[in-house]
Amino acid sequence: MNGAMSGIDALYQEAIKDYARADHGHGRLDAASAAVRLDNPLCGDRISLQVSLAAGRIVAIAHETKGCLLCRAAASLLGKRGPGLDATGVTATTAALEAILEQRSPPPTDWPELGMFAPAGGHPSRHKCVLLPFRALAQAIQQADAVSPANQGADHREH
Amino acid sequence: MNGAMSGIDALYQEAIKDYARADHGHGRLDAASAAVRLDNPLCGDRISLQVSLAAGRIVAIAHETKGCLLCRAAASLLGKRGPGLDATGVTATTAALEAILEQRSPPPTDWPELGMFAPAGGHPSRHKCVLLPFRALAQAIQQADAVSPANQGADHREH
Amino acid sequence: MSEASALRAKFPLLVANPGLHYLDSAATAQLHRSALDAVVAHETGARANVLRGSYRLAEAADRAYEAARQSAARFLNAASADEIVFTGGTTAALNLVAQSFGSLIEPGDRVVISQAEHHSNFVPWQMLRERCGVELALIPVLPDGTLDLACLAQVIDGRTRLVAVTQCSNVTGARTDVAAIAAAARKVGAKVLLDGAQAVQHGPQDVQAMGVDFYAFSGHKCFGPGGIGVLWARAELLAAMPPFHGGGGMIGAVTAEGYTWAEPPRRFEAGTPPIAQAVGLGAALDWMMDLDWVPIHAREGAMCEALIDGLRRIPEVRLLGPEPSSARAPIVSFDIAGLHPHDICQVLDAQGLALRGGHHCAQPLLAALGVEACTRASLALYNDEADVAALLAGIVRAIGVLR
Amino acid sequence: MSEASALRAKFPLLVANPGLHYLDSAATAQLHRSALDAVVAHETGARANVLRGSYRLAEAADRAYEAARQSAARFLNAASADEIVFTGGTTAALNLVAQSFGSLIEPGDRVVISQAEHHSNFVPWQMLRERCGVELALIPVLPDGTLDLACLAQVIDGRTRLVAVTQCSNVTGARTDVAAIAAAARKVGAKVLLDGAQAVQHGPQDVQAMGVDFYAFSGHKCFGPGGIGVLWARAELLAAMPPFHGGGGMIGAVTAEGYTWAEPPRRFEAGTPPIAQAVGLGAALDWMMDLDWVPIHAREGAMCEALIDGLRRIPEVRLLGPEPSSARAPIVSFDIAGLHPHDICQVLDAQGLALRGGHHCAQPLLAALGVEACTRASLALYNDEADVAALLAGIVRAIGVLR
Ligand SMILES: Cc1ncc(COP(=O)(O)O)c(C=O)c1O
Ligand SMILES: Cc1ncc(COP(=O)(O)O)c(C=O)c1O
Repeated sequence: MNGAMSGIDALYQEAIKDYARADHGHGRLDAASAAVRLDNPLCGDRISLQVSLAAGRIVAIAHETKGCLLCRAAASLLGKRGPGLDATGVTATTAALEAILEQRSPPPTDWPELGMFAPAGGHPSRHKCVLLPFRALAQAIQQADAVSPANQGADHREH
Repeated sequence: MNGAMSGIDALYQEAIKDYARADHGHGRLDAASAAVRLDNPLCGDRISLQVSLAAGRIVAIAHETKGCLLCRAAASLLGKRGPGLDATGVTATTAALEAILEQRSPPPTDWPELGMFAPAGGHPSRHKCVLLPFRALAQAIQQADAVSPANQGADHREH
Repeated sequence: MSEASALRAKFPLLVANPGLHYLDSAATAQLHRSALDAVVAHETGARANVLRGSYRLAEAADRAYEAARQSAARFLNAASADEIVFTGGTTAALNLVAQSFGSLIEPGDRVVISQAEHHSNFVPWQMLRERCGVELALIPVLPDGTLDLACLAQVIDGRTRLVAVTQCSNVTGARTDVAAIAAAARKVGAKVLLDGAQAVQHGPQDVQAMGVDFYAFSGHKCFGPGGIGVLWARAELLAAMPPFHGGGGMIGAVTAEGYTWAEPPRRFEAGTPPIAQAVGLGAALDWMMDLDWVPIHAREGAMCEALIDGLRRIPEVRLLGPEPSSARAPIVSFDIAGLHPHDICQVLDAQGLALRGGHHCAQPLLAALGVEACTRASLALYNDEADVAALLAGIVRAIGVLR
Repeated sequence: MSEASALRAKFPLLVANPGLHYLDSAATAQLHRSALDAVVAHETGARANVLRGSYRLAEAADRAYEAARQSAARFLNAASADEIVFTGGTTAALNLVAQSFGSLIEPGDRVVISQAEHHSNFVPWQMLRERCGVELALIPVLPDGTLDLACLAQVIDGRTRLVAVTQCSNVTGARTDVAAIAAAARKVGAKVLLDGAQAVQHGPQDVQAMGVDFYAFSGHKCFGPGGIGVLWARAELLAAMPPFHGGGGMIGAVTAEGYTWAEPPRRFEAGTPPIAQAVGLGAALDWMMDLDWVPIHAREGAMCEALIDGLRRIPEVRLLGPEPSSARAPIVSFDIAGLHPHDICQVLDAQGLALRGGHHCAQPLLAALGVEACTRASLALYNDEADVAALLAGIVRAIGVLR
């Protein structure tokens, strides 16, 4: 079990916990260009995320995230580094994160912080946790871009 | 396979085939005290049976039977030997037949013909075939006895 | 070793019963060793519930279950594994469609089935008719049991929402002209459901090439475990369909007031699914996808033809179903006047021949063919000429015993 | 060898994983060797379809399937094996009742469930409410997760037709006071359904003594295969209920015009059932019926108490569920403020502890308990004190890693 426990220490390295604790970007925006609520129905992670855009570029980001450390760390990282990104940047960063989780490549030089999620690669059931805030952000930007911001692409319908 | 084939010859002994061919009691009654239609939904054997009773005793019996040799032989045996029986006699004969099929006892001395069904004892899926005419007769007598002959105890309802 | 005996060697039950002529694969095909091994390996190495567990055992179970979904998607050439819903079997899959997709059909609109359907593709639609006034129309069969395609344009009318037919009859083996059905349905905007229960044991399928919208099959009919089946449907159909059963795993969230739906395929998989069975099915499908089906089909066809030829030489036998033998999957049913199929099967059994007699859950078809019951021989890849020869000799002997 | 290790020796997965502390039996209990052996023996020795075959293999399959029904009847002390319907699992059994018995309930009449139900005994009734306007009422829970029995007379009113409650909560382990429920239901002429999913792994049940009318459970929760479950219902109820799914085996006869119903239990078993799984379940139940449950219950209770005691000594832990430990099946859920159950389970997993964290398909109950998710340890007869000790140490360590 020792190998497993050192793997765990890597999975829950200080960087992850620091980001989760810091909860960068926590809160709500007064004037958002788009708002998205997403959850992982299978595990209960949930994020409400708002962005405000100018000329297609994120100028402010805020979120309220309930979930595991990995999900919260990912949301916090976006809260810190999200401003300044445009749609292309979000897509590229998400792709880079997916590549890291699938153990296909190291983090890009401009986003070294993504490397803290590399140990989650060995735990497929946790990939969704890490990716949830990124998926929410991608949806929010898409929504802000869309002519009609009505459809939030919610995961399921009320009944 | 030789043992199995000699078992088969016993199962389909001449007595069975003779009774099935003879089809004693085939037909319908002009004035029946009761009529029952029964089938084995799982195998498709089917019997329409009528009895006419006097003082609780069968005076005439008629049936139309579709099914395997065992079922038809059993119906034919009842067509021949049924008249004269009362409710108690039918119950006793059916019980004797069940005992033979379950290989618990030899045929009663007053119904030696039941012995021809003994080889079916080793084939549980065929017991229902042999018993169907007996079950139909039992229901018919019950029906004739009942004050209201409406409920035929049919196996299923139309839809 | 012949190809057939090499194949037989992979089926534990056939190995354990060398004298057995198993000719009832249309009812249940025997279990391939890889499927059995996969079930045992899963139960002894990765057994856990697949819903929401994050420990390693649960992750392994989840992975195995989803890999089986991938296998099923490849077996059917589905566009995505998300189009694969695991069910308890073909019957459950057909009931799912009748209930869920059926609830989207307006009273007075039409569902078309054929007279050749198995009860499992008959009764669910009769139940739908009772429930909500959908009209049920039948494509009639010709005297040889094939669908009367001349009627298609008339039966599949403008109000038709779904045409649900079998790919092969389980009684006559008759193959459905799927292209003709799909074209007639497309013309009026109706969807097509194919009951693949009798097709899957004869190789992988291509639902996209066939141009159908729903496809159902059972694991036990294609060398996999029982208690597992597959419903495939186009993603946009599944997305629009309401849940079938309620329970764990198919919801987004539940409160006292109501519940939300999970995305397909999970929306349709309420409760703990048959996990080990799905894994076993995946192994059976993987094995099938690795086979070269050209020689197998040739052999199946040759056996079927030899059987039909031999039966034709027995004067008492009346053959059911289409000619030539290439018009059918290797299933041959017949009637012998005056003899009941159960008696015939009993005498055949005593000679080591496992066949089924009766109405084969297709009473409307048998009524059209003018019989109440019949005896059926169905051939699979592990059968050989010796099985056919034994059957022909056995039938002659059965006539002798029973007459 | 301790009793627990003697028992563990009968579970292949546990034997293969000696370092594993399996504490997720409430999700899926491990498979007993006798059940696995029975599945393998059936698939390799008696595999055939059970519907209508008369050859020896088919008779053997039929016999094995019906023997499993007898085992289930004895396990539940049912009046007759004809009261046993095989289903795909608890969820399928509950949907069967909600749909079939539910169709006999008039709009405006009431079905009562509790706030402690698993989604599988929640959503089917919400679906029934949507379908036909049945009123759905909830027995609330007290802060410890037990049912608020003081409300019974009010909630179970004169229009109540069915009270459907769990026998033990899958989150808190809280045992339902079945006698109180049955008495309240009897007073107004309502039927009682018991969801036994969490009870059956703790020994045979007596449905007649409990005075209930329906009982549902899953094979995979009581050391049997997945993909199989049981619905028991009183014969007169089954006799009055319409079919659930349509298909082969559940009919009397089918014509183009309509169909007739087979007698129970077959009326409710459309299609080829999960035969080998039923046989495996029968073997598991036979094994359970041979055990002496008095010492097992004592051991399960002692472990549960030790676990609760240990958890109470960890200041960060908030325990959910009733006290004393005898008020619950050996299931213990807890919350650690600021830590997410998935992270906790991940760290526990690294220490060989298999636990599940989340909402456990019981969101309404968790809402009542004031948590969104929790971590659950569930104990079965193969667990021992070492599992409890490892868990307590593991939790302390998890807090260290995650804080
Ligand atoms: C109390 C309760 N009811 C119902 C179920 C559903 O059982 P299954 O998933 O086997 O259908 C479960 C299992 O998770 C349960 O714990
Ligand atoms: C054509 C056809 N459809 C449906 C079924 C039903 O399959 P299952 O009994 O596996 O649900 C069968 C099998 O008997 C079949 O042959």
